[in-house]
This record gives sequence, structure tokens and C-alpha cells, in this order.
Amino acid sequence: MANTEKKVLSRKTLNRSFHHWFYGHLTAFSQEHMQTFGYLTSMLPIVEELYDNKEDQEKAMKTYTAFFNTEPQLGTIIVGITASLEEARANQVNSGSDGDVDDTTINGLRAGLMGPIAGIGDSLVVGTLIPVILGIALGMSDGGSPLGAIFYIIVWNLLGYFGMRFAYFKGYELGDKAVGILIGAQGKAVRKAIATVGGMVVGGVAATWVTVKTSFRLTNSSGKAYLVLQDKLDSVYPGLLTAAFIVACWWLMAKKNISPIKVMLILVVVALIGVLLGFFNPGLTY
Amino acid sequence: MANTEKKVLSRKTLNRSFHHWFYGHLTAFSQEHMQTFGYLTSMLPIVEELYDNKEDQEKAMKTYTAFFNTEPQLGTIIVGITASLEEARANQVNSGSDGDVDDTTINGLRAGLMGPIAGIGDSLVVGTLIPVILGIALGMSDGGSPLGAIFYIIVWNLLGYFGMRFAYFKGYELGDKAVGILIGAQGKAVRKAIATVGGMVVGGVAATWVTVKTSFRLTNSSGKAYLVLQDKLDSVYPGLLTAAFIVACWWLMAKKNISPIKVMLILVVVALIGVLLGFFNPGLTY
Amino acid sequence: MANTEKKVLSRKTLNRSFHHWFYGHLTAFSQEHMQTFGYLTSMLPIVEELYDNKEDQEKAMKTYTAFFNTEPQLGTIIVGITASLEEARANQVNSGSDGDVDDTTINGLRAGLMGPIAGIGDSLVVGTLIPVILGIALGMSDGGSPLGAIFYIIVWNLLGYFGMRFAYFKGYELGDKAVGILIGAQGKAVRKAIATVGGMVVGGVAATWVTVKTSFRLTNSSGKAYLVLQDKLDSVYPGLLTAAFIVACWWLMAKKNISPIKVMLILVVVALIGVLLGFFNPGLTY
Amino acid sequence: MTISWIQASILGIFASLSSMPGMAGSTIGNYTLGRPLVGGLVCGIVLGDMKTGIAAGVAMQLVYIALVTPGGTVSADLRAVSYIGIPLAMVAIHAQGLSATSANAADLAKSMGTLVGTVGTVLFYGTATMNLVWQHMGWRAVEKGDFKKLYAVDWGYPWISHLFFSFIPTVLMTHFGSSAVQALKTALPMDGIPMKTLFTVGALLPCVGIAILLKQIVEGPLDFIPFFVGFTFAASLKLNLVSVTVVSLIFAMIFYKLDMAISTNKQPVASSSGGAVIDDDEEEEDI
Amino acid sequence: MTISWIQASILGIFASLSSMPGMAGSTIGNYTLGRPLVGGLVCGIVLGDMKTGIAAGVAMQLVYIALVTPGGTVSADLRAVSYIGIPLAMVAIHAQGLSATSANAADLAKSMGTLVGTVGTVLFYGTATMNLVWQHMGWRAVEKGDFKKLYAVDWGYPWISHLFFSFIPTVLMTHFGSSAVQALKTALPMDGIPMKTLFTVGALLPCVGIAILLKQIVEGPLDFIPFFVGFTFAASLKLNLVSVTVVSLIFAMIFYKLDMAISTNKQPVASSSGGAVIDDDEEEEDI
Amino acid sequence: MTISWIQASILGIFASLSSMPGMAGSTIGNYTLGRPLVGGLVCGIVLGDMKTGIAAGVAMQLVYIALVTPGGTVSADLRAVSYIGIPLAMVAIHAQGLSATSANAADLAKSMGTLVGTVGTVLFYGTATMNLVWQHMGWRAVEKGDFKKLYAVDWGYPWISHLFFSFIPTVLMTHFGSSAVQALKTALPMDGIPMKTLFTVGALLPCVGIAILLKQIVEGPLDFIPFFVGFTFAASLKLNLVSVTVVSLIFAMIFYKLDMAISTNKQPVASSSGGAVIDDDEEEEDI
Ligand SMILES: OC[C@H]1O[C@H](O)[C@@H](O)[C@@H](O)[C@@H]1O
Ligand SMILES: OC[C@H]1O[C@H](O)[C@@H](O)[C@@H](O)[C@@H]1O
Ligand SMILES: OC[C@H]1O[C@H](O)[C@@H](O)[C@@H](O)[C@@H]1O
Repeated sequence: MANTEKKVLSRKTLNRSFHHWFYGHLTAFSQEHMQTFGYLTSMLPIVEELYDNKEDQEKAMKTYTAFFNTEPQLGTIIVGITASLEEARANQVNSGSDGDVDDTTINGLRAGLMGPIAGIGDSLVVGTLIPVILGIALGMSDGGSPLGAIFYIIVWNLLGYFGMRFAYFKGYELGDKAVGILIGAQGKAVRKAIATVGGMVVGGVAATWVTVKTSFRLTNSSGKAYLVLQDKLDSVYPGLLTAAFIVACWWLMAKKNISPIKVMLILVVVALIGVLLGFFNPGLTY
Repeated sequence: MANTEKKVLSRKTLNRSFHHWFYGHLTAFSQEHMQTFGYLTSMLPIVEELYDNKEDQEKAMKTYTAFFNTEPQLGTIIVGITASLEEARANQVNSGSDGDVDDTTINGLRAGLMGPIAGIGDSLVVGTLIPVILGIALGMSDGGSPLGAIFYIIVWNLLGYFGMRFAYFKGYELGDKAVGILIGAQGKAVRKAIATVGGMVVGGVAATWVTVKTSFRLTNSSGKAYLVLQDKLDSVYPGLLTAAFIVACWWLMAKKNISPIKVMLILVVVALIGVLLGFFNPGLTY
Repeated sequence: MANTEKKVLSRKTLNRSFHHWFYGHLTAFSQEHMQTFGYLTSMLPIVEELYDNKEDQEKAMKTYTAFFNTEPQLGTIIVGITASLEEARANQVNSGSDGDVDDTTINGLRAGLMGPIAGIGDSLVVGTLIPVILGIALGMSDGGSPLGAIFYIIVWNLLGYFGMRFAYFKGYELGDKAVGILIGAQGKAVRKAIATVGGMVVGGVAATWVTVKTSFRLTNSSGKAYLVLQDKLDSVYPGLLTAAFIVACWWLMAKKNISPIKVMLILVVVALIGVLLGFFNPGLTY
Repeated sequence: MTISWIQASILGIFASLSSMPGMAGSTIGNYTLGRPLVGGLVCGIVLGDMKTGIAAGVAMQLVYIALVTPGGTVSADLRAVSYIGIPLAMVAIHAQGLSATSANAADLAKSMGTLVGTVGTVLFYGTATMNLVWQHMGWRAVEKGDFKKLYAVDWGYPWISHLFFSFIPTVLMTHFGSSAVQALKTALPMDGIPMKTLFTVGALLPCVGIAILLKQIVEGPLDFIPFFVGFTFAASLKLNLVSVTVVSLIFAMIFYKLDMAISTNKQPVASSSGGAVIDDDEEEEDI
Repeated sequence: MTISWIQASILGIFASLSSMPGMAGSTIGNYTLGRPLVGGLVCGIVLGDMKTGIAAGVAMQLVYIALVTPGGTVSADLRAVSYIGIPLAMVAIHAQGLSATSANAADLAKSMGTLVGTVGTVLFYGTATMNLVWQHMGWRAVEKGDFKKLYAVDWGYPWISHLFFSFIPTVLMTHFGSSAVQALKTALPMDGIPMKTLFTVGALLPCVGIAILLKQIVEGPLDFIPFFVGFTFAASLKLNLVSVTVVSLIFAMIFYKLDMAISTNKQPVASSSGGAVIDDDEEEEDI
Repeated sequence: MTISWIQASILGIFASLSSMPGMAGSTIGNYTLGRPLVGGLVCGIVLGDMKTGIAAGVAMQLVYIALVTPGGTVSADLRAVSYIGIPLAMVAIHAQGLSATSANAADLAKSMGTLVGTVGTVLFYGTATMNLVWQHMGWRAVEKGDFKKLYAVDWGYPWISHLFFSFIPTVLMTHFGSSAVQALKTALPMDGIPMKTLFTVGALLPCVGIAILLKQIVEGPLDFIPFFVGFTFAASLKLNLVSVTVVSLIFAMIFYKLDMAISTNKQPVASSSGGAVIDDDEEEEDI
């Protein structure tokens, strides 16, 4: 009964699967099932091509009804990996052999990867890469220029689309061998390198775009200022006040576990007190 | 006769001991005994608390009449270590046991540590850390502003006081285990890191605060200068002449073993010749 | 018949040999024999001193009629090495012993070293060191000043002469032990370090001395320019257009294997099209 | 400046596309259209004042530069920030007669946008909850083996959730909100404490955005160093951000190689001489 | 400008506190009050011209920025520099009619301060020698077991040494020295060779201070590199010193990690494959 | 500006000395006198207008900054660039009435010099080929054991090759070429397409020079980083090249140490746990 013809997924099917994921990973999001439906629509073309009879298809699809959630960009690699595993399983089924790829393998791997990749992806893609591109784009938006926004749209979408495409096909190609690369020593070193770029660019963004300035000054009787606090502070270290406020916010959140929203409220209080004391003054008039 | 109750130095006594050292390590300095009396006054509260009878106290104090000298800031750790060893010895004595902490151990350790720590401390604390803080403070003294001096007083004294406090209690806590940390691989790497900061800041201090300028210029018949040597030199490398003089002084001292005072005398001669040749001219008038 | 007196090359002879090489390594160059005649004239004083009888001299000189070509500056070390090997061979011959230094050894070593050293020397000395010195010198040539050229002449010739001298005598001293140093791990690390300096300085040279500018601008009806492309590009990254052209040229040569001359021709075409489109305009008039 | 029904509807569509679970996929939707920088461009075009739109977008982008939504935990809703906050901020800037590219306009935008964004998180939870209805239909289809229906569940029905939680709120708030904002001018004078505080808060808010980023990057005190070096490059040397990025690459390369050197180094050590040196990587963070 | 007995006495007390073996402990005394930067502030306040005091202090601080006194080897005495040299320099600056913050005033201060500082080392040796008397009393107390007496020996009696070697010299030299300095003006004209040389020497002296620091840091030619990079940052990029420090931190971090990588690396190598690679750290210095 | 027979002859001698296989040895000849920067100085002195000479030399030096001639493969002939191209360029700059130090003069020089340099490679092959004659004489001498003759072969006879392929072409082309260049002015107006293109090409040509250098340095994409960091330092921070070099040293030191750390690291790993980690150095280039 063994069918010796080995099934190989067509490029066209893989493309469809990828695009289903690219578009639909979050569209039907709920707190309960998160990306599960996105996953199902991505696997559907795969399953339809691999299994000729309805029953096998249903059985295969059931695998992917298990809960799934990860960072969608980097997570594309998991979809690619399961495409490859599904292919292997289909060939087992067709050849009637008792292979080692089954429901448990696939879902174990999916569940094992989705956590780490959510962490890495959220911090590297959403938390570092996007802010870096945004930071650069902000620098091109001087005077209300649309250049920055256009730059961001193009660069991010090219990186996003082709990066995810690359991840999908790399995942398909490597199958479960992809796991090592994502989590091994080299992966760690790459993350360290990206974090370095991220740290420096974020510093640059802070210095370029955030400006906390005090209006405090001491004037003598004739009205001439003999102490302009802001200038003194900047002569110590340019941007000192800005840096101090950022570090203070970081400290409240990271060391005191205060939520961002509460920190914002604290800033409102600080602003009010500062305004009352004459430390802050935006200097507005009609 | 063994007394099972283990003696533990009270926080108050350790504090007193620390403050005696903080204040008095050098006050009665002489070339012969150097910091020995400072050490004695630091150990006195310890010894008084640990030993109830006068005889034991005298015996313990005798240990610390041995010559002692090290860099006082970093050296605080040694005082902390001996406080801990003395405690151990007192417990041996009280329990009547033949312990392994005795005069020889303590003085061996004191003598073994005071040399390296003098070297490390003199070069890192007095030779690098203080110049770095001073260098930064100089930058805040523009136009005769007291900001720099105040900055130095505050930063150095906070670092000095709490740093020494930390060293004392770390030493007490770790006992003789502290030795490894000070001299091991990590200690070396930390020193390398500090030396890097030191080197760069000293370079910055030199460029910001030292200015050697030549007044040499060639003028044509109508009095217009067609060669201003200082400008030419700065276009090659800003501060070239300053850097050259510094390296020359370094070379005389480091490679020719000429003492700083002799180098200063050489500079007097160089200045005289330079003035006579018109290379140097401070350009003063009443 | 063994002559126990060991021959040692005199300093004077080594000096003559070195100077013959320093001057004559390429003077009689042909595509067929390249540096062979330069090598022969360098070895002649050596051979004449080591062998008293004509026959031995002829035999020794024959060794060096084998083809030789390498990067001449760094290659000096090979001449030094063979001077030392020839000395060893002469002592074997004179003592009548059957030593292990013969024609084959010497020419094997010469042939084995000349390739790698040509590669290293061409890229490090001619391709990195000289451009770095030239780059610095260019910076001193502002406004047609001869300072840069004079700087280059002095620095390069001092480095060249004493560097080659050092290589020669180091080669003589180490004999065949020199080989390891040139090719081992430390040699590789040194090359990496030099390449880093090279890369950064070349970047500096490019930014300082190469200027590709577009004259493209959009003007409104009243003639005021509302988009000056060059300014926009520089606000994204100063020197963007220059950098882009350099990378494009690199890409054509390195990735498309197009020869420099063809790339130059492409630039002529690009210039013509750019001029016609108003992208480039040197803005000349009489 | 007023916002017509048509303009409000276009903004409503963009709100639907760009929200978290939005209808354009997260790459194009939330991560592109949802970013305030892009939202500023869109609002600027729709409301016919691109300059103000982008200036307001840039200002808000800073506050939300670090917005990550791990596991669907949403601390601010970008559809509200970008397509309700920015239009209202634009109206306010016009009403107050501020120059579009002034720091004051930016501060006003930040305060307003942040308020809207924080309040707007309710829209996110609304959308996600309503999607449960369609997912329920999806499970039934799966059971029946009617897989084709999944496409409708994943790509189609959620539009209904967005009609209620993205489109309608955006249309209403931008259309009517604009007159409310106009009224503010008379109520709160510019040199009064409330407005001064509002503008000051606007200037302080991006500190939170940057601090959130920092939280992600900083694991030990040493991790502050790249941040401050970048800060110094930009603040003291006036390097622009592309240049900062270029310079940061050489440090990235160094740390990459260092990490590789240390980790390939540790392996044989670990196996041969025990765990003594293993944790020096962690230790160094504590210095 | 003259210096009254009262002003001179206050300076004398500070001299006692800040000398090496000084009465305020080395942290607060020698390393704080003794530094010419702080001395300049004190003298400025005492003599009623803070600006000149600080400017002179800054100038001298540069010459002595590297002052380390290993094992009690004192090459310049800071009590003399800070509390005799600075006051006299202030008087001279006034006498010559120089602007307090001019380079010329600084050069004058450096020359004068260095002279006084070098000569003043005799005060250090005097103090230390006189302390032998009290220490002798201390040993007797130790023998008798009268330990409480050690407090007087360590904290009290040395004040007597300082009366003779810090207080009195300072009082006399500042009080009378000021008129001597005044007389200089007529004796040595500003455009004569001696004054020109004096001022030039003043400009050159800090090179020695920096060079001493360098001597401490530089062990091989490679150690010059951080120095020159820092120099370039400040000279060519006009970075201020806090900024230089911030940037230096990333290099410090790199070298720390490199050193750790190399040393954890060497250990297993050493034990497994012999000493061949051990000394590459030293070798590199020789390049 | 014209070039007399005497001036032309001096240029001819320098051409002989500085060519590849030139008569002054490669250190002094090709690598010193042959470099356009030095050629510009020489031509400037010979033709009595140093400023224009150096400006033209600087311009051309950029195009040929990377000129390496591996294994006698010569892509441009420096004798022709430096001693035919520069003089003609100087004449052209004068004829066109351009300011010596203007960008336009530089662009003109680059275009002209590159043309001459490329065409001039024929002189190199001529010289090298003619040298075969003297080498033939050399081999005969070697066979006869008449070694002293080698000096004449290596140092003397090649002058004859240079008479034909360096001296005469230089003399003729500079002397007569100058009038040809003068005639160009009337033929090609400055605001016409050909001249505009010529000048634009001149501005673009150095890109090739730099790109050749890059080709040598860049082995993987990571190697672009130092280049761009140097570019940023100079372009954005206006650091001059000595300063760039100084800053580059600290990175050089880091990479040196990293490489040593990695390579001493690999050895024991390789021998103990197999090849698994060996090729990470190569791998990293592929990222
Ligand atoms: O945390 C992983 C992942 O969880 C959810 O799917 C969303 O919040 C995503 O934005 C996030 O990336
Ligand atoms: O050298 C160690 C130590 O010796 C003496 O105690 C004094 O000179 C100190 O300043 C120095 O730190
Ligand atoms: O490539 C090695 C060497 O070959 C030839 O001798 C010449 O082209 C030299 O310039 C080159 O250095």
C-alpha cells in the first residue's frame, strides 16, 4: 500500500501560506485564542495540497487548533517550520510508515518556540528595530517634512515583508534544525550587537528629540540674569536635565515597578509643582 | 573552661573603628612609623570589645604595633579584614582552642597586602580617580566659577567616605577571602577599564586645559603675516604643540629617568631660549 | 680538511647587500624576470664575502637566478633571510660537512614566501599604509600648500627606508624562523588592526576629499528654490551621494568584476546623462 | 479648522486598518499606519495641513516610540492616538494660533495625544472581545470540516468589530471633538497654570517613552553606557541619527565578536575545569 | 591687595588641615582641602576675591593634577601651594593689573605656585620629623598598656607639629610676602625677558603634571592610544570632560570584557597545552 | 602658460626616475616621486606655479590613491599622470582662467590626468619589454661568471629604455601638448555639454580610486563598517585626517586584541572538542 512518490510542497502553496500569515496573523485576535485563527488560515493551503482525502485534511488541521501566540514578524519562522514538518508527516502517512512526526511533536515544538520568540521578537523587532528606524525617520521630519514618514513606510515595510518571507522559507528549509540558530550562542551575540545599536540610537533619539528645559534664573536688581540654570546645567553635560528625567522615569518603572501610566501621572504632578515654583515655564502667549 | 558563646563585633564598634581609621590614618605620620598609630587607634575599639581582660587586650594590641603603610583609601579594606580576623582570634582564645589565627597570620596578611594595595591605590585612587574628578571639575570652573570646586568637594567626599565604608565592611564580611578579589583576574580587568577611562579623561584634560602656543610668524614687507606657525600646526592636528610638549616631558621622566623637578628646570631653560628666539611670547603689556 | 673558523657576514657587507636591494629591486624589471636581477645584485656582496674561490661563488650565485618577485618593501625580509641561509651554507661548504641548507632549501623558501608576502605587502604597504599617509598629507595641502607633499616625502621615506632596513636585519637575525611571525596568528591580528585603521582613514579621505554633488532643485514660479536636493540628502546623512557613488563603484568592481577602466567609462556615461538631465552641473562660466 | 463627516470617515477607515488586531495585518497596519509618525502624514493629508499633521505626529511618536504590546497587553491604543488624538491636536494647535512646527505645538500634541491614547485602550479590549463571536463561528466550521469558512472568520467578520470599535468612535470624536477643542481656547488662557502645566507635561512625556525603551535594553548598569554614549554623540557633537547609527555599528560589531569570543571560550572551560568561570558574564553586570 | 594677620591666620589653619600628614585626615584634608582647586576657593573667600582665587587655583591644579605621594615621597607640598602660593599669586595678579581669568594671570600663578610648592617640601619633612616626638610618647603608653593615650598621640599632639611647620610659616609668608610681591612690579617690567620667561614657564608647567599622570598609565606604547583619543575628542571635537568621560566608558567596558575574555581563556590553555600562548598579553605591548 | 624645452627635459628626467620600473628604486621613485601629490609639487616648481601644481596633484592623487600594481599589472602609468598629465592640466587651468584651488580646476585636472594615465600604460610595457635586451646581456654575464657586469645590467642600461619610453615622450608631449590644450579653449565652450561632462567626470573619478581601496579592505559586509565610521567622523564631525587616524587607533587596538583572543581561543577548542566552533570567524562575515 506504500506510495513511493514523495510529496513536496509547491512554491505556489508555500507562497499562499506565507501571505495568509503575513496578512492574517492578528486580524481575528481575541484574548482567548490570539493568533490561532491566523495560524489555521496559513496552514490550510499546505494541508490541502499535502492530503488528498478530506479525512486526513481534517486530522491535520486539528493539530493547529491548539492555542498559538508569538511575535508575528519573527514568529513567521515557526509557520515555515511547521510547513516542513507537516510535509514530513504527510509523506509518512502516505507511505503508511510509522514516522516520528505527529501531533505531539508539532505542537510541542510550536509551544516551545512561541514563548522565546515572542520575547526575542517583541524586544528586538518591535522594541529595537522599529524604534531605530523611527528614530532615524524622525530626524528627517524637520519642519513638518513628509520625508521621514515616507522613509519609515518604505524601509520598515521592505524589511518587514522580505524579512518575514526570509524567515518563512528559512524555517521551511531548515525544519526543526532552525531551533538551534534562534537560541544558540550566535543568536545571543547577534542580539547583543542589536542591543548595542539600539542603545546608542535610543540615546541619540533622546538627545535629539526630547528636551526638558528649566526656565529658572536669578536676576539682579536691574533685571539682568546672573544665573541661567539651564545654561549652567548644559555646560556640565549637554542635555543633563533631559537625561536626568529619563533616568528617573526608568528608575520608577524598572526599580520601583510603577506602571507607565502612573509615571505619566507623576509627571503631571511634577509639571504642576515645577510650574508653580517657576522651574518650568513653556513661555506661551497669544 | 571553654566559653561557648561566640563573640560578634557590634555594628557600633565597627563604626567607631572605621571612623578612627577614616580620620586618623595619617595624622601622626612619620617617616619611621607611617600609618602604624592610625592602625592602633582603629583597632582599639575592636580589641576592647572582644577581650574582657586587660592582659588579652594588651596581647592583641601588640600585634598592631608592627609597621604599617598603604594607600589609605583602598587600604581601609585591610583594616576591615583584620577586624574580622581579630574576632576569629578572640573566639579561639575564649573557647580555649588552639586556632589557626594568630599574630603571625594577621601580620603576614597585613604585610602581604599593604604593598600591592599601596601600588593599586596610589595609581587608581590618587593617580586616576581623583584626577578624573578634578578634570571634570576644572571644566566647570570657567570664568572663576566656584561650581567646579564645589562639585569636586561633594563628589570626591561622597565617593571617598562611602567607598571607604564599603571597603571596610566588605573586608570585615569577607575576611581573608577578600584577597582574591583584589588581586585576581577580575581585579586586573577592572583596573584595565579604569585605566582606559583615566587615559581618555587625562587626554581630555590636557587638550582642554593645557595650551602651549608659539608666537612664531613670518611677515612680508608690508607687515602682513604669511605664515602663522601656530595655525599651521593646528591644521595638522589640533593641539599638536601641546601634545608634543607633554610627550617630551613624559619621555624625559619615563625613558630618561629625569625627576619632575629637573624636568621643570629644563622647561625654564626651554622657555628662556624660546623667548629669546621669539618662539614664545606671552604678549603682555601694562 | 675541515676549516673550523666560522664565517660571519660583516656589518658592512650586509649593509651593501641591503642598499643594493633598496635601490635596485625593480630597476631592471621585465615581465619575464621581474625582480631576479635586483636579487642577484643584492646577493653578490654576500656571496663574494662568504666564498673565497670563484667556483663556489658561481655555484652560490646560480641559486639566485631563479625567478623572483614579491612586494619589494616587505619583501626585503626575504633577502635578509637568504643572507642568513647563505651564511649557513657557506659554513657547511667550508667545513666540508653535508649540511641541510642547499639550493633546494633556499629556493623553496624564496618561492614559498614571495607569494604571501606579495599579497600582504601589496595590500598593507601599498594599499593601506601609503594611502593613509597620502590621505593625511592631502589634508595639509589646502590652498595649494606644499606642506602635505613635504610631509609625505619625509614620513614615507623614513618609514620606507628604516622599515626595510629593519626587515632586512630582522630577516638575517631570525633566518628561517622569521616565516612563522609573518604568517601566524599575531601576524593576522596585526593585519586586522592595520585594516581597521586603513578602513577608517580611507573613509575619512573619501568624506574629506571626494565630493559628489547634485545641482538638482525645484523652484516655484517666483524662482525661489523650495527643494534643494543636495541639502535634503545631506540632512539624511552628510555626504550621502558621495558614499553612494563610492559603494556603487565598489559594487561594480567587486561584485560584477568590471575593471576600473570600464567603471571609469561608465562614470563618463553617467556624467553625460546627469548633465543632460540637469542632475549634475559644475556651474562654470568664463 | 473643522473636521467634516467625510474627513472623519476616512480617518475612521484608517483607524480600523491600523489598530491592534487591525484589518491591515500588523506589519502594514499597526506597525506602519498605526505609528503616529505615519498617522501624522495621513491626518495631515486628510485635513489639508500636512505640516501640522506631521509635526503633531512626530511629537506623539516620541511618546510611543517604545510601544510594545506583549501578549496583547495594550497600554495605549494607537488607533486612538493616531486618528483621534492627532486630528484633535491639529485643531487645538490651530485654535491656539501656535506655529505648526513650534515646540509649544508639539507639547500640546503630546499631552492631548497621550490622554486620548490612554483612554482609548477600551477600544482595543472592545474589538478583541467582539472577535470572540466570530471565533465561535470559526470553531463550529472547524468541527464540520468546513475550512474555507476560516477565511471569512479571519479576514472578513472582524470588520464588524471595527465598525463598532474603530470606525464609529473615530468619526464621532473627530467630528464633534473639534468644536469642543475650539471651546477650550476661551476657557483656559495660555498663561494660566493649567495650560502651562499641560504644555510642560507634553515636554516631559517622551521621557516615559524613552524610559520604556531603556527598560527593555538595560539589564545591568553597564547597559546604560551605549545609551549615554549615543546621547553624548547627539547632544554634544550634534550628530544626526543616521550618523549615530553608523558609528554604533562598529561597537555592535565589537560586542558581537566579544560575545562570540567569550561564549566559544566558555564551552571548553565548562567541560574541562568546572563551573568556576562560567558566570563571569553575569557577574560583570553587578559591578 | 594686602593680607591681614587675621586672613593670614585663617590660611594658616587651612594649611594645617590640608597638608600631608594633615590634621583633617587625608580624604577631607590633603585630598580635598589640599587640592589647589579647593584651595583657590578657600583663598578666594578669605581674601575677598573668589574669582581670582579660583582662577589661580585652577591654574595650579593643572600642574599638580597628578600629585601622588607614594610611601611619603613628597615632590611638592600642597599646603605651601594652596595656602601660600595661591594667596601670593593673587596679590601678584592684582599688582600686575592682570585680568583674573586671563591666560596670563594663570601662567603667573603657575610659575609662582610651583616655586613655592617645591621649596615648601621642607615643611612636610619638618612636620613628619617632629611627629616622632609624639610617637615616642605613644610607644611608652603602649608598653604601659595605657592605650587611651593613643588617641592624644594620633589626634592631638601633632597639632603642635603643625603650629610650627604649617601655621606659622603660612602666616608669616602670606602676610609679609604680599608686600614683597608688590615690589616685584617695579623691579621686573612685563615686557622684559625675565617676566616673559616666567609667564612662558607657567604655560609649560602643566605639561609636567600631565606627563606624570601619563607615566602612571602608560606601560607600553599602546597605552598612549586612549590618551590621544581623549585628547582628540576634546581638542578637535570640543567635547567637554563629562562627555569625554561618558564616551570613555564604552571603551572601558570593551577593555574590561576583552581582559576577562583573554584571562578566562588563558587559564585552560595554560593547563592543557603549555605556556605557548600565555605571554601574548605582554608581547603585544612591544609592537 | 607654455612649457619650454628645458622645463620639458626636467619633467622627462623625473618621469624616468618615478615610473614603474623606474630609475630611483620603488621607494624613492614610484612610491615617492611618482605619487601625483609629489608630482604636483615638482611640476609646480618646474613650471613656476606651485599652487596650481599642488592643487592639480592633490586632485589626481585622489584618483590614484589606491594604485597598486600587483605582479606588474599596471592599470595606469604614474609617470604619464604626474609628469605629462599634471603639466598639461596646469596649462589647461590657466587657459580656462580657472582659479588654481577651485573645485573646477581640480575636476579638470582629474579628467585630463586620468586620460593621460590610462593611455600612458603603453609606456610601462615599452620600458619593461626593452629591458629584456639588457637582461639577455645579464644572463650571458652570469654564465661567464662575470658577475660585476650585473651592476651595469641592473642599474645602468635600463636608462636607455627610459630615454625612449619616459624621457622623449614626456618632453614631446608636454612641450607640444601645451599649445594643443590652449586651442581647446576656443573649441569647447565652458557651458557646453562636453566641458560640463568633462568636469563632472572629474568629480566622479576619485570614487573609483576609493572603491579600489575598499575592494582591498572589504572582504565581507562587516568590513564596510570602519569605512563608514571614518566617513562619518570626517563628514559629520569635520574631524581632520590625523584626528581620524588617532581615533582609529583605539579601534585597531581593540580588533587586534579581539583577534588574538579569538585565535588563542580556537586552538585548544579545535584540538579538544572538534571543529564545531572553528569557523565562526568566517560565518560572521555572512550575516
Ligand atoms: O507578545 C507576543 C505578541 O502577542 C500578541 O499577539 C500581540 O500583543 C503582539 O503584538 C505580540 O507581539
Ligand atoms: O604609598 C602609600 C602611601 O604612603 C604614605 O602613607 C603616604 O604617602 C600616602 O599618601 C600613600 O598613599
Ligand atoms: O605584486 C608584487 C610586486 O610585483 C611587481 O614586482 C611590481 O608590480 C610590484 O609593484 C609589486 O609589489
